[in-house]
Amino acid sequence: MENLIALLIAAPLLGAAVLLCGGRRLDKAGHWLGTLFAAASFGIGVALFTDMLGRAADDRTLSQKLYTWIPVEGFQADVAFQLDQLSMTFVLLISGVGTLIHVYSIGYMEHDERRRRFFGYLNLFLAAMLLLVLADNYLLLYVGWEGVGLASYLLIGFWQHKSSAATAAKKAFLVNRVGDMGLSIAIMLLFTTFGTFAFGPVFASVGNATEGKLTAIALMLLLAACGKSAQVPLQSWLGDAMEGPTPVSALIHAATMVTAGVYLIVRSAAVFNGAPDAQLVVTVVGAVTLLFGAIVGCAKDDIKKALAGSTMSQIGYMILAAGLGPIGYVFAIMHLVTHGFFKAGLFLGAGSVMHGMNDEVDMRKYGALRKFMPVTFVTFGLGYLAIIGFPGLSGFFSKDMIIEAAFAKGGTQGWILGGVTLLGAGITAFYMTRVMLLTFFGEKRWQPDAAGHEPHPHESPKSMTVPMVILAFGSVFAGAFFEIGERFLKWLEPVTGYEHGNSPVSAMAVTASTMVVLVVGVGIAWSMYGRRPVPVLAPRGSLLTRAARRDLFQDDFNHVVLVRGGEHLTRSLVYVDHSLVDGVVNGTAASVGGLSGRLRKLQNGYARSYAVSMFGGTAILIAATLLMRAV
Amino acid sequence: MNPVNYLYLAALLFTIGASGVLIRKNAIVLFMCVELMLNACNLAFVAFSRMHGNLDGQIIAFFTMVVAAAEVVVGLAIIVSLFRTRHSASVDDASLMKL
Amino acid sequence: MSTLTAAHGLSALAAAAPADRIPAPHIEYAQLAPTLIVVGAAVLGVLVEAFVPRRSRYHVQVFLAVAALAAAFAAVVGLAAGGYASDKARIAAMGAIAVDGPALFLQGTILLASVVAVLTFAERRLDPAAHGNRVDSFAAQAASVPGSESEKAAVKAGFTTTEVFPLALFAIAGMLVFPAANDLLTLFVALEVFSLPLYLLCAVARRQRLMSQEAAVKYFLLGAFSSAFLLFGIALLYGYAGSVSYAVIADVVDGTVQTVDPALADTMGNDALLLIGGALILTGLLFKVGAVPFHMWTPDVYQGAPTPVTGFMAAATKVAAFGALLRLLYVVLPGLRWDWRPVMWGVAIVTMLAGAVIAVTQTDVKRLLAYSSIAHAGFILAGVIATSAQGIQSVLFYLAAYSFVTIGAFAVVTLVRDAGGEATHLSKWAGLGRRSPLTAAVFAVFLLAFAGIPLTSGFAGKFAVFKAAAEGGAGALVVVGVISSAIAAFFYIRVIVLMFFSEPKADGPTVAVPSPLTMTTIAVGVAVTLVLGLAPQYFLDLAGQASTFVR
Amino acid sequence: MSFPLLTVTAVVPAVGAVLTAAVPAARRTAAKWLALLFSLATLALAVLVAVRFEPGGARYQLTESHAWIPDFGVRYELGVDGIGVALIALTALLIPFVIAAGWHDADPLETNSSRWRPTQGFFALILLVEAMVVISFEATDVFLFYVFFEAMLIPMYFLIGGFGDRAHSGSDENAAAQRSYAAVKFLLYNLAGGLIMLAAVIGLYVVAGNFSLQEITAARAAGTLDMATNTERLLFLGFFFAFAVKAPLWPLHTWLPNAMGESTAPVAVLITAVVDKVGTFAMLRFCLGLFPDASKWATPVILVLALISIVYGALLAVGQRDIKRLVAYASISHFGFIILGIFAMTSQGQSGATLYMVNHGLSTAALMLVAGFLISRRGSRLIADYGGVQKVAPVLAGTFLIGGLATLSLPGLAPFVSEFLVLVGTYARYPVVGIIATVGIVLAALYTLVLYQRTMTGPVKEEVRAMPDLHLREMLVVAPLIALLIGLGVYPKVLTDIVNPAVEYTMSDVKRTDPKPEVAVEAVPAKNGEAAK
Repeated sequence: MENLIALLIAAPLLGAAVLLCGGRRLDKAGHWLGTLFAAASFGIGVALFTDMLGRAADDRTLSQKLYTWIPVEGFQADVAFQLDQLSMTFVLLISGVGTLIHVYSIGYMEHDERRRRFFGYLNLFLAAMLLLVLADNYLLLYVGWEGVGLASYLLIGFWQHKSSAATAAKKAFLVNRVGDMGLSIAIMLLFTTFGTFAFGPVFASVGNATEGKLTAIALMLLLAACGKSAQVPLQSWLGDAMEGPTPVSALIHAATMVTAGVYLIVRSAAVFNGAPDAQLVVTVVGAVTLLFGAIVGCAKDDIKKALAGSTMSQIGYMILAAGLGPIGYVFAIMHLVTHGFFKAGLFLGAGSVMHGMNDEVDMRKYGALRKFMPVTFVTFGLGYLAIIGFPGLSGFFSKDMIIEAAFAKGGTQGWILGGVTLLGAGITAFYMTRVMLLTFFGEKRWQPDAAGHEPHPHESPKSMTVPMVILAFGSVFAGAFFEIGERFLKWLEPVTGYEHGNSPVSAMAVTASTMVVLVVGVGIAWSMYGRRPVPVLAPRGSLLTRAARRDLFQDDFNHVVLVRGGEHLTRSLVYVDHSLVDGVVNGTAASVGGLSGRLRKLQNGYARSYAVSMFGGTAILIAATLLMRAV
Repeated sequence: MNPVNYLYLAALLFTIGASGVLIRKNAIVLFMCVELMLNACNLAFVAFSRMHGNLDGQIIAFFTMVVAAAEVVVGLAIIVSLFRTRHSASVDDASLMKL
Repeated sequence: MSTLTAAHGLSALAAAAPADRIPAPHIEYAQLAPTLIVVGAAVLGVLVEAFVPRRSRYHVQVFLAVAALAAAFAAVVGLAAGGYASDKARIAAMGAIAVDGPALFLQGTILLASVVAVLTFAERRLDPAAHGNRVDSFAAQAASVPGSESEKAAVKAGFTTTEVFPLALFAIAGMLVFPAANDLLTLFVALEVFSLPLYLLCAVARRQRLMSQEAAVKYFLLGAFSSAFLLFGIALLYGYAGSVSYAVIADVVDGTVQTVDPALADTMGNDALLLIGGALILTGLLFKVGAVPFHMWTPDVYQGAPTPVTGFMAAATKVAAFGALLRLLYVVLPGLRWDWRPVMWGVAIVTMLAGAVIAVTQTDVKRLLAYSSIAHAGFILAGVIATSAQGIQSVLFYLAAYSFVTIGAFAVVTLVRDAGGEATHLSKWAGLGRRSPLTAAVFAVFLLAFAGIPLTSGFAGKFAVFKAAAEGGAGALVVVGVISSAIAAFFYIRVIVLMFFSEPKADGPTVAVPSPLTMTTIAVGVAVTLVLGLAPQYFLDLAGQASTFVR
Repeated sequence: MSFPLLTVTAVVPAVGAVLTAAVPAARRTAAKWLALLFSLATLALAVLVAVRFEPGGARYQLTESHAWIPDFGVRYELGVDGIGVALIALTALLIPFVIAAGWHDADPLETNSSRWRPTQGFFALILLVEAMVVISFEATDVFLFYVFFEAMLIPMYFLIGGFGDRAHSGSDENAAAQRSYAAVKFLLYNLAGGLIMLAAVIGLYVVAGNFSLQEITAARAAGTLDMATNTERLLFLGFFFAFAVKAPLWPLHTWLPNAMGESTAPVAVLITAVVDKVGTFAMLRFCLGLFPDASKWATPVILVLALISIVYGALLAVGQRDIKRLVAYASISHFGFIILGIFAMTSQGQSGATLYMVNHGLSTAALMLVAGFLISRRGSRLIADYGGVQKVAPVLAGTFLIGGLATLSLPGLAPFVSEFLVLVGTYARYPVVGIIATVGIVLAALYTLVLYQRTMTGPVKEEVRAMPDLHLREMLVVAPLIALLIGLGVYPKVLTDIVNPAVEYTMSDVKRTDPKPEVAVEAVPAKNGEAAK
């Protein structure tokens, strides 16, 4: 059975190879092939899943070693996979949602002449992401880690002819590289500490390592997670990443890749458990990002950017949960999965809206679309309800669990984290309602696009709506399905471990308070955008709004400090290289030439002056000889 | 008289010849100065020969004269041809090649 | 030679008076054969000038010269094979001449170099024929005033200065004796014997006769000046030791002399005589070697002299002079090592650096090569200073390697010509590599050898001398040598850049197609350069076996 | 005596050079094919060497030893260890691509001068360089190595100065002048380095009495040959200086951008991917082998210089306006990594450094050759003259991107393996250095992606609108390189297996052992234990 694991990755990888090397002759069938390979991967996933369910909870870990990858003395890296419940969850999510989005893209990218390559990239992404979650050691994980980075780079910049897209892609890759630095340093630390970086041995022997070491490793891993999962301070790329085609945003920048950070932390549970300080930092990062994303999400008028802010904030939830330790791991993953459903659904919805509105993204130029695209409206609406945590929908359960866990952390820390999560829930309710109202309610505010075409909103083709419907189902029922009988908990517990913790407040109280903040959030949103008409041009807005529109000045900071600073640095270095380093050498050469020119003058052509030099020379010679004798 | 004095004289003559070479312009004079130096050497040879009581020095002196004569032959040939070309025997005029 | 031995006969006579009969001097004609052959050929050459009709002189002279040199070389080889280079090494001609390894090796080198040099003397295809007569690079009639009617007449009549061949032979004879001279008088006479013909040879260029004459004058005056110093030095040493024989002086210097009469005891006490005398003799030799600060004649003379003569001088003179220098320092003044080594250190360093540095800004090929020869003199001095068998070996090897590269290089210079004869100004060499790749490539090979790039003889030689110097404890010299090599590399490279990387000028020079004579010279040069670069061992062995002086 | 495989491997290209040079002027194409043929023959021989080499066997294999210049204590001694095999393979592998890529670079502009045969010369020189590089990888006699280490400068010099890039570099000086400046700079830098090494070589002889690497190394290890501390240090510096110029190491690097900028792309590849490797190779073989103590003594300074090279080179690459100069500075940064790995003196570091030499060769070749194709189309080296190329020439852009990704050592491609090994090996002994070096991976991403973005993406520039995509010859050049980059990234074991033993010998030369892990590793309870081994 375990020999199937490699196939999980091989299928989409093969797909990518075929599609990218296949050339024009595959343009006709490219998208179907791509979808096929994705589906195949999903199929294998399901097969493995059923097999796994068939076995006892403690015997569900499969592992497969392909070959020894880099053997140098103590440094032994294998290409080997490990499939346990955690990986399994991700495999299903990735290949499942992935397949759906492939299908969706068939319709969405219909008119793009480079659609074949698009599917190639998507397959490449799937392969890399699966490698990431299946690797059984950190180095191989690193390969997947950078692989998804590459795929996201290619896909964000898919419309390269737009400079903005190219820039966004570059930015994403660079910011991620900073995170990757963290991961590689973490691996070095692991190697010097344990002499290996394979999950099994490392986790088995964390006990022998000092807490200091573990904290260092954990923090480096966190840095990596921040980069990949767009957590403060490395979040700046996610907003710009929306330059990519919407399916990409849905798959990579909402459902799967951005959640890799969470996977990394949960996977390294053993390490983090040994490093409480690091865990504290994780929770803080999560909390801050949670609010940061939420606030940004409130102010954006670009529907995708608003959703991106929300993604950031939701992942903040997961990271926070993961930071809580055994109390939170399970719920982090659970929220990750449910989020995968509804956020993907929301993005696809947004994509469908743009599809109908000549790729208009400004929500202020939408309005009243519910009549024109009912399916989109319904699916989007369900996703909306799920994310704000409407009772009974999946978001309700997963988020509620995290909030409880936050309180269960105990102590002031618990109170603070709990408060933050609650507040976040409220803001979530606000900005999502805002999106909802701006897009589907109120009166038309449509504007002709640059080419002057009036938009004629229409429902998207089946290939697009069907995935949306399926995802909507997930958004509605997944949470309940997981929660009833604590299925999900029992499923993951063998891998991540679980402890209930002792919450100062009862579950009921938490649920109640979430309901309250939810209502408040929705209410405010309605009062602002539901009651009175919405101006097409955004009002100046409060200071906070303006700050939020500019991502709380985070980009400006980057621009001034890193970009400008860097430019000055390189320019001055170029000067130094030319004038100093090179100048010294050329200077020496020149001085030799000068000396030569001066000595030449002695050769003045007069025989008698030559005689003088001979005479002088003789004198010196004699003097020197005598001197030698004298001393 | 102490033979050493002859050596002093030889040294003096040699120096005079040498400085003559350095300060005189006319090739012929210059050349005469060289001859003077050679003669200074001869004097030294003879003096030393006397001091050591063997005849080698004196014989060498004869050789020197022969050689000097040969030098004159060659030297004058060159200087005269130069003079005929340039109508001047000044060595300083012959400075086409420099630097 | 006979005159010289007579001298000793006379001194012997003076010892044994009254004389009823003159004891015949004892001369080993066999061991002196190389020199005697060349001298005899030279005399014959003079007679040829006198009696052979003009139109056939050239051929007779060339044949005579080449045959004589070949025969002399054969004699040298015979002597070496006969063991005179090693166990049978001896003093010949009643103490006047040493027949030993270094002498024979250097004589062999000089003879071979002279053969190829004489071939370039005989080249008659480069200049356009004047009035139907093939002309070489020597004046039609050296005596006639440049540009005068008589010159024109001489050219019209097809005169040629075939005297150059006997002159060259005389010079060669002197050079053969110079490194073999075993007493100071022989040294002096040999010096003059090879200098005087060279002065004349410098003066007889066909083109640019003013420069040629100027060169001759400068060379002559400075040469005479320096030989005066040499002679005075000899006088002082004679005064110090009471003899001019190397062996005796050496003994006196070491204090191992058997019979010390009061006069000798008196002068022996006077080190000033010894030191000043030694220094003056060094001056004379360093002048011939072209070491700084006695080098200043070199550029002008090299530039002014007819190029074949320049090549001959640059190669053969250096060999002979360094031979004499070696013998003087290793046979006569080894006892004085601690006095002259530091001085020679200084000279070597200044010579290497000055030669390399001044060459950087030269604009005339022949002057450039002149300065490079100065720098090389510095390198060889580094080997001389080693004062070890390796030192001698390395110097011998270096001289052999260097002389052929030099002659070859100057031979190439004779090929590059424009209306005014040889185009020696560097600017005219621009783009030569495009015009005639082969010539440029050959010259590049010689330049690389000068620069001491591996796989050329230049590198092997440089490595040998530096190694000897380092082993002799002169590590600092090696470092200086390395630095000056780096500087020197710069200007050799400059010429290559000029030839290959810059666009040819419209009015650039043409490359004359030479006769087999010059071709042979160049070919030999290239061959030796590569062979000594790739497989130097055989010649190193030769030099090694030849590296012991007889006393 | 067995078949002298190593000699033959070096001689074949030399013979090829002679024959190619001898082809008459008119038969230009014949010369090209002849050269290609001989380079392929060499490749075959190199493969044979790799096959005949037993990783487990003696340190130096396929050895040959003949007297050459006894008076200098010089022997003609050849032998290869794993490192040598890897680099010979790299060289023999790249030359055919260099030749194929430079197929038209040396076609004479003016056909009037019949005696002037640039094409023949171009390819002959390339083969000559190959011969000399190969033999210097094989030489186990210091003098023999030195001879070819120096001699290879001359053909390189003619390649740089004689066959410049015809694309304009933006500066208004005339191209010929810039080119010969670059060539002279290249030669003088390296010659100066070489001459200083010559002094050290002589010094070594005075101390050791012979030039045999094996004898001296053995004697050093056995302690029978002891050098005075200062002597050893001076000699080490003499050797290291030459290698650091060739490598090149900051601050001796400034010749490289000129040389690579002015020469044609294939020659640039020859410089940085092949010739420069001799420098780093020699550090590993000669500096460490002959002067272990001095190497350890100098390590701190060298590490700092290497770090500077890494960061400085990367930052300057970011600041370049000229594509080829950018690649040059990137190479400087990479050479920093190689030297870092060598002097970290851990198995990972040195194996990584060796792999790095190979991988850097491949990645730079890929990037530079594609850049060359790009430049030859537009006739400009300025980044600013391009834009949106991927729209008109997707394959070119794609290959260029892959080359770039290899340069930023993306996991999955070969350079990642070596770079990570170097980093981890360095970190194991010098944590701070290792961490600073990781900054390099961010900067690498920066200059590569900026280059790609400015040239390939964005709106299509008018001048590139008509640009044709890669044609067959060019694809044939690039495709194998890319395949190798991926192959060696996925399965580097083929290299590590032959390199590791050699590295162990080097480690024992310097008497260093890898730092042990800080804590014991427990047995893994679950059955996912294979990974633990």
